[in-house]
Amino acid sequence: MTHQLLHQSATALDLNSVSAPPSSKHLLGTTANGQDVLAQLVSGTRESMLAGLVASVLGTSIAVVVGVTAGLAGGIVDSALTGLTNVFLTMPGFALIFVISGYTRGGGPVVIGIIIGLFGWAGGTRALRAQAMSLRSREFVLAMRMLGESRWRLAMVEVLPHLIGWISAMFLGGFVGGVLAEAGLAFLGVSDPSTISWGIMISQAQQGNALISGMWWWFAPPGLCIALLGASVALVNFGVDEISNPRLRNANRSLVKRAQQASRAKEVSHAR
Amino acid sequence: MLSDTDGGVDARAHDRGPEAGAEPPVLEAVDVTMHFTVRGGLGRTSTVRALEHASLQLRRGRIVALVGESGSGKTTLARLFALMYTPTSGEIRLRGKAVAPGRGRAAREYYSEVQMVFQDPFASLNSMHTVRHNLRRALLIHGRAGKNDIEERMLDLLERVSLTPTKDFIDKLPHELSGGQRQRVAIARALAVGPKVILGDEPISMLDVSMRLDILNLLARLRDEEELALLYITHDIASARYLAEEIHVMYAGQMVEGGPAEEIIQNPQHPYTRLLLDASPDPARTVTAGGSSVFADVEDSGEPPNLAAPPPGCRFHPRCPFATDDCRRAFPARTEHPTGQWVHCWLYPSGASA
Amino acid sequence: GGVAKQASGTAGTINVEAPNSAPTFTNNFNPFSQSDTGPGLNIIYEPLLASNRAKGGVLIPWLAKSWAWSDGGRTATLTLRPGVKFSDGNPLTPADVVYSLDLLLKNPKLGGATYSAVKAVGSDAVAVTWKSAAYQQLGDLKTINIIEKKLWVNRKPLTYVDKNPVGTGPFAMKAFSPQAVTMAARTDYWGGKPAMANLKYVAATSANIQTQLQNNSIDFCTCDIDAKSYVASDPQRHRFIMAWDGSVVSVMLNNGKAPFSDVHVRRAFADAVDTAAIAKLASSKLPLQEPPASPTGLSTKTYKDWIDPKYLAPRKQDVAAAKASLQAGGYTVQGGRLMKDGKQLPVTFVAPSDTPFIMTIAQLVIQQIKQTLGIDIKLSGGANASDEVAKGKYDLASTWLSSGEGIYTALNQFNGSLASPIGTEASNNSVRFRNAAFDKVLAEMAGTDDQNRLKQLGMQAQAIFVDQVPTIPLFSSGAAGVANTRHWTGWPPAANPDYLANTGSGTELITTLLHLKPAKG
Amino acid sequence: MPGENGETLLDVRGLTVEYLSERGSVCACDDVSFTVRRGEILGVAGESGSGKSTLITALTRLERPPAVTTAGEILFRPRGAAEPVDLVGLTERDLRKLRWRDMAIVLQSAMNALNPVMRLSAQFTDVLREHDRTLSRQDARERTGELLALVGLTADQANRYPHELSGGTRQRATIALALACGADLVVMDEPTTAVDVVMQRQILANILRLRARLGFAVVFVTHDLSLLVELADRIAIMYAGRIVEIGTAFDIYHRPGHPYTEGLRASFPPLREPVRLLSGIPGSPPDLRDPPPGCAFHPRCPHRFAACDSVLPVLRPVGDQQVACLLHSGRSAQEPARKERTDDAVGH
Amino acid sequence: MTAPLTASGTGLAPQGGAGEAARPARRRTRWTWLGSRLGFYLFVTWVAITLNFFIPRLMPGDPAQAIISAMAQRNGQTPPPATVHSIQLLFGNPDRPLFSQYLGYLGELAHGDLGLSISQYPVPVIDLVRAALPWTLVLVGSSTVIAFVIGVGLGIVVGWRPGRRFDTVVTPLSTVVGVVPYFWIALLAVWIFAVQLGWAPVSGGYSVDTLPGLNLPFLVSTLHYGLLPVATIVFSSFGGWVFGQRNMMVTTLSEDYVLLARAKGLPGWKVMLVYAARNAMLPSITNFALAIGGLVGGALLTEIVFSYPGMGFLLFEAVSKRDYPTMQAVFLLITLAVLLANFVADSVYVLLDPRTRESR
Ligand SMILES: Nc1ncnc2c1ncn2[C@@H]1O[C@H](COP(=O)(O)OP(=O)(O)OP(=O)(O)O)[C@@H](O)[C@H]1O
Ligand SMILES: Nc1ncnc2c1ncn2[C@@H]1O[C@H](COP(=O)(O)OP(=O)(O)OP(=O)(O)O)[C@@H](O)[C@H]1O
Ligand SMILES: [Mg+2]
Ligand SMILES: [Mg+2]
Repeated sequence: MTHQLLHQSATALDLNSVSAPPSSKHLLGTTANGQDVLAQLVSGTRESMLAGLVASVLGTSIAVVVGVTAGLAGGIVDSALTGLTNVFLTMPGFALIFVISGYTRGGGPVVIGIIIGLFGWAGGTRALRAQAMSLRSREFVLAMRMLGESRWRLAMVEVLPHLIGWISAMFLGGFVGGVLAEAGLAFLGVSDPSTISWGIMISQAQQGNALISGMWWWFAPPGLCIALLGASVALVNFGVDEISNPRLRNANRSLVKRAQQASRAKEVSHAR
Repeated sequence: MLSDTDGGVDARAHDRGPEAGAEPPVLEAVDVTMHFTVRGGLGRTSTVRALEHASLQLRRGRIVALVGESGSGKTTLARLFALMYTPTSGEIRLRGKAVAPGRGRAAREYYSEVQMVFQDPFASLNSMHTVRHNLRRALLIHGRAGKNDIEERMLDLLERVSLTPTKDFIDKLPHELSGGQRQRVAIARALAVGPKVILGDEPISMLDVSMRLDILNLLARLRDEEELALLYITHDIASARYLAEEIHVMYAGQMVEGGPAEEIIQNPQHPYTRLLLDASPDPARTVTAGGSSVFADVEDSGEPPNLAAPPPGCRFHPRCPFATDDCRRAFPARTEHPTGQWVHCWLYPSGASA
Repeated sequence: GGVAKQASGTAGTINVEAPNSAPTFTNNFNPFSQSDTGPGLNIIYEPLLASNRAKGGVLIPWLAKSWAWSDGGRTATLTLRPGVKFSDGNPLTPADVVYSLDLLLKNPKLGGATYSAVKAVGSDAVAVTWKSAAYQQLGDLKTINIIEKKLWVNRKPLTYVDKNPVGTGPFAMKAFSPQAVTMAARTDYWGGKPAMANLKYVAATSANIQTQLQNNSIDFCTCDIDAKSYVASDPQRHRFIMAWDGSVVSVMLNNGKAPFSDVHVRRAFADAVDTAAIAKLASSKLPLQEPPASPTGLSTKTYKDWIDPKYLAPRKQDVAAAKASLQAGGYTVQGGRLMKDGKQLPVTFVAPSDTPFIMTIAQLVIQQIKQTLGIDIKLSGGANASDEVAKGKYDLASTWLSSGEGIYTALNQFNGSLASPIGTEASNNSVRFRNAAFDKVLAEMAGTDDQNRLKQLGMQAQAIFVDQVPTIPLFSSGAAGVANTRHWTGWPPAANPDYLANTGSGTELITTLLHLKPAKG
Repeated sequence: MPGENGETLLDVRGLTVEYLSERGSVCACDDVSFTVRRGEILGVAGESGSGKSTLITALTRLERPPAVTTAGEILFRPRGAAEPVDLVGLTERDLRKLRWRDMAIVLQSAMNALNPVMRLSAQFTDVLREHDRTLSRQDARERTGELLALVGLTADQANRYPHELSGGTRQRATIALALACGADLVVMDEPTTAVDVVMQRQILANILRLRARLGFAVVFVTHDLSLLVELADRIAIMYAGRIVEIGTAFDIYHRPGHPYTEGLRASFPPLREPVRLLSGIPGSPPDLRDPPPGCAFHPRCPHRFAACDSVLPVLRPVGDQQVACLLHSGRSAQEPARKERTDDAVGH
Repeated sequence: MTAPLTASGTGLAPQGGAGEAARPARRRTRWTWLGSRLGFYLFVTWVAITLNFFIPRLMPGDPAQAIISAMAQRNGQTPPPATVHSIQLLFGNPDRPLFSQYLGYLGELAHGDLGLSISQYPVPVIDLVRAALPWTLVLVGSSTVIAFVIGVGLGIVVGWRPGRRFDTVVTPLSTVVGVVPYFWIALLAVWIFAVQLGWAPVSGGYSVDTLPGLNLPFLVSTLHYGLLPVATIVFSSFGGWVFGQRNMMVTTLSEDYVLLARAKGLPGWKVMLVYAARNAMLPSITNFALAIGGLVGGALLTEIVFSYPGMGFLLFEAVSKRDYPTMQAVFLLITLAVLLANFVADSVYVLLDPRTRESR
């Protein structure tokens, strides 16, 4: 993909332009080793996304299974799962992930993603559990239960659709969290440097003294990409929040503006 | 559109008395008690005595109203009927046979006879599913329709709850319906399984005032046309009188009085029933009296007790102006009246009529 | 601040980045510790002799002022330098030396010894005995620090935490903090007092060392920075002094395992690689060019006089020869795969994940092989790379090979008798090269003290090396010394220094420091 | 009627409140006009969504975005003031001076109306001391005790947090709070819907007794007409953001002028009178985003005729009350300027 | 018929007796609540200890090899065979059954014995930790608190008038700032403020010209050196608070009690702080407890960028040198510190919210 698109490979070394600033040949310049930054960025996107995706899919799945099971089952199952969640929630997650990946000594984006997902699922679980729990005692669930629906169908057909919003928000959050965590780990040297991810790029740029040598084109893009991804997800979350919490909609900018204008007009007319 | 309730309330009033007790009940609660264990921090628990020795019978073609203030255990009793809890003692009997909460086929069989209509029509329909989904599931689970006739059966159900034109309603989502219409869908869903008993837990309290009577009239019609047995739970004693043949009054988990509706309204025996009646708004009273002085009379009559530590004996005694030592000692036995009315109160000699 | 001068006539403090600096220092100056210690052990403790790696590893007297061979090269008698004192004021005695050497002999946990006996001779000499002729092994003594017997007799050498080290070196411990260790110059040092009153080891990491150099808070380090931009930022004061230490960055070929057990494949790969291009890339951050390596695997900077003149030039990239060589061996390349007899021979390049430099070299080699021979090589990076290399679980790998400790030591790295089988760890000859003729030449070298003979034998070995291609030498390298002349001048020239300026080696650092003078103004 | 002869305390004229939204605005209070005299209880009844709460918050100038008052005046005559002030024109600063001293509010759910993290006493003290800077802490505490005693609570309950009190107690406490600064006008938004009938009766009794004692006027909003008939002096019926009828409680109950009032009356089964078949009102309330043209009630009205879906009826006197229905105004009743209408509708 | 009851009129006083009982009961529930939290934290501690013990034992690789590799890398060549052998002798796993090892581990922990560092053998890990812990405590503690105060304060202000320009600028901005990687920001900060502008030192916790101790130059230099790390942590972590606090504020503003507070004629600031903000802050406090764990991660990265001599750096070094005992100890201590911080936050919550219930 990268090859055909940019006629550049992320790992190919162009010995004739080492540490070159952006040019028509290398749109984002090259690294100190003569690798095309844009090509690295593009293939880094894939790996970072892969890590984020694996982390997010795994984390969200665990969270859904644990949260929904706890919320719907109640009783001792709930207590046990909630306890488990709280344990993971209170432990310093990144440190834990770092230590674990320190033991496993790196690995590709998939391995890193798995570790992040495996130890970083607790965040959304509480919310899911609370939602599932409140849904469980909702009257429509009781009503369907009284029709004789099986538990499985109740969970899948009646309850889960209501959690889609939460789950997707969680998924998005987990995704960005995964990308960020991967970047952090790569910065700490827990990564497979034969792959290229945004985090690895930053870490290599830093090791290559990119900033001091004035090679901003090497240092800036991966960080900006992460920030951009995070920002877009944060903005999505803005929307999700407004959907899940209608009261927030009152804070809509255009409405507030119109209201201000309207009341100002009223005051003016009154003053006359 | 809906004032087609032929028969009318007056008509019913005539043939309701003699029937009482003649026919065996479809569903009954026999001396049920329900205590909830509530877990606090550090494994400490307390017991909420939500329902004590309650008995109630539902008969074919009759509506029994259950009134009482908040927390008096009305919902708990309805849920016991719906087999959501196992009673601490006593039993629920369907056609004389004791039943217990279960799963699978047994539960399905029970629910094909007993259905519930919930308080909040906004909450009792899944906002994600259409009217069709609700009715379809109800029909399919209980094998009440095959592939060919399912559409017809669904439309028929909507017809029965007067959601016409039925074709317009079947594919609507709950948010496209008004509260009254939603409640009708909920009733249609309950009817879909062909039940003999419908438990209505405050089915109108969340509805707009103008739409309440609509639902009450629909319930009355179902009783008459389909000979359903109905439990009508409410705060509003006036609506109980309007709809039901029998009224049972509960206070703090105890059944304090019951009997034919008119008797209870016109001739309340238990001090709590009287308090309730006095407190209920009655425009006729004020307006005929020409003033609103009645309010001054009930300025402070205390509050219902905490069911985790209820007062001993008759739970009403702390608020009762007639309380005696007997009241504090034990819950009084039942006093029966020839009219079919009964009361649990020390003011009346047990076994005798007042 | 506010440190009183210890030696009169000396001035100021020199700030040095600790070699392989940890970001924070350990307050333990036990010279026998097998793990991290505080910085500067090597300027506190000194060995009997040192080597000059700028001159092909020739041995130079240090605490021993001279030595003589007897017993057919099995015994060396070393005469101690007079007037050497420990920093606690006690003079160095043969007893201290015997104790120091014996400690290693009797205590294999401390790293072991190659000699078999040590004894004092008279009042100023010690005799060290080996089991066989050891002309080439005297250099082993230069890693042995001489300690004061009196202090150590009651200490457990492995586990003792020494916060107050006492040695014969020019500097003595003054103040410790986790970020800086200050040492005071000794006025009574046998080699003369250094020009600086204090030496401060500053903790730094590769991430911030360049900044610290540029803002003048570090005067000297041996470190990996963007030296080109450093020098360019102030050519007057910023010095880059390469310490050519004899190392040659090479592609290791696993001679113990197919396909590189076959000399045809080794030759083909060697011919296919463009060492000049790799050397160029490797030096892209240096203000000077690291020369492409001699095909003998010996550094042309260190062993110029020892290398057969016909091998001084690097091997030229020769794609045709490479292909011919593959064909001669019966190999074909199909769809990026190396095949022989219908069987595929996958090739992996193992590179350690935490050394980006090596990683880059690997990528370039892979790219070149792909372009020339069309073979796809899988790059496998990981933190376990060094384990894998040691155990022989690799096809290609890259590292700094060879040493500046003399021609014998340099060639001895490929001694077949040191090779261990695949799967077991090798500390030497991890390319697992086995060649009887080569080993025979090495054995002869070990038994001679005659420099001419040594040179002759060395050339024989070189011929075998070039023919058999146990590794693909890429370019000569060294330790990058970076200095700032704002406070101290007198650094060795970058071109052909008489000694190396390198914080990693104590004797080299001491030599460097003794040459320094305060900058004027 | 108690308030009959008192001076006008509040004169609302043409009050219009809109909720702005991305999909156009909703007019939840449309051209609402009425007066309240000193000491009078004005009941406002209407179905859910008819704009009752909107009216209450606009009256007290407490509307929050996206609600905006777009037209109308709220003339309020504080005690001792010669001239009424128009609340709509006041700045937040000036309003603050009027607040609680002159007008107070009781909200539907006391659980939500009391700050859950402050003791009752603190919530009394802060308002008492805000409006009387000279009051000492001790005095404020005593005053709190007195106020609570007014509604039958003990002084020691002042030290509780809201969640420690039962629903009825809380609601009574909010009423006591409303009386803290001796307001002339107390607006109440369904203060009894969250409590039991017995408690409801107690609260209403309290209100009546205190009104008799302290002489404040009440605007009481509820959807329970039957309750208002017992409580209020006059009743206004709201439908779809407009007042469709105003009259004395007696008239509203016995001689409803508007078909909607009639229907509402018939929605409450009687407690003691003979049971008849009642029908409520067919259909459902309109969506204010897209209100029906003409009379908003016409789709549900049993007496509708051709003009109903095009002509907007306005309040006009019919007997002692005022009704906004074309049945009473004749088909040709095309009103000219709105402003005038409201003026004579209020009838000074 | 209805006479008897209506006559009773003023009847019964509200149940004072029950009220009397309520207060001590409430106290007790608060204490039990805290007690159960404490129990939970003890449990988490045990889990952390156990994880700590088992994870390294389930992982591939062995410490001896780690040291050998590290030495090889440092010296440019593998150590002589004898050395290799001695290291293996030194660190080889004892052939004790796992469970008795576990018990031994627990016992040692109970005595505060965290073992000896491998990479700085034989320095006790506790010494390393003792040197590093204060740095991190001060760094994380101060930056967390500052970020919380700034973030929540800003959130209160923007949430008080939502939809106004200030809100529409500040809120998205601070959110975006919050998702930029810590270390990237930190590296940029170093480059801008330390390298280009020279306002702050590049790295370290104090000036190398000072000697650690209770002397003025040292303390001043710690402040100077701490400025940039603290600022970067604050910069990249306050945004999360703004968004959450703002939303809670907006949500709280539509609560009736805020409306009532306005109706009471209270001044705006009082409504904002005493009524709206105080309630809106409660979730933030809960989140604060939860966020501490996350912040430690950020601080860890920041410490590494600045070579700040704290726990994060120690952990980083330990991981890269496979110094298992140090790794275990640092992780354990970080966990304990986080738990402690959680407990403190929980206790504050209990103080601020009289409703403290079991399920929050
Ligand atoms: N699942 C439960 N666990 C614990 N206590 C319960 C449970 N269900 C009900 N209760 C308690 O039992 C008592 C009776 O509750 P119930 O819901 O039956 O009253 P109700 O008469 O239906 O009240 P309302 O009119 O408010 O609906 C209450 O005090 C309630 O708190
Ligand atoms: N925040 C809001 N945004 C948009 N529309 C609103 C908002 N609040 C209320 N409305 C609309 O304004 C109308 C009047 O609402 P209001 O709350 O005043 O009615 P109400 O008579 O008090 O009803 P209820 O009896 O349910 O309290 C309703 O149709 C509602 O849809
Ligand atoms: Mg109920
Ligand atoms: Mg309202």
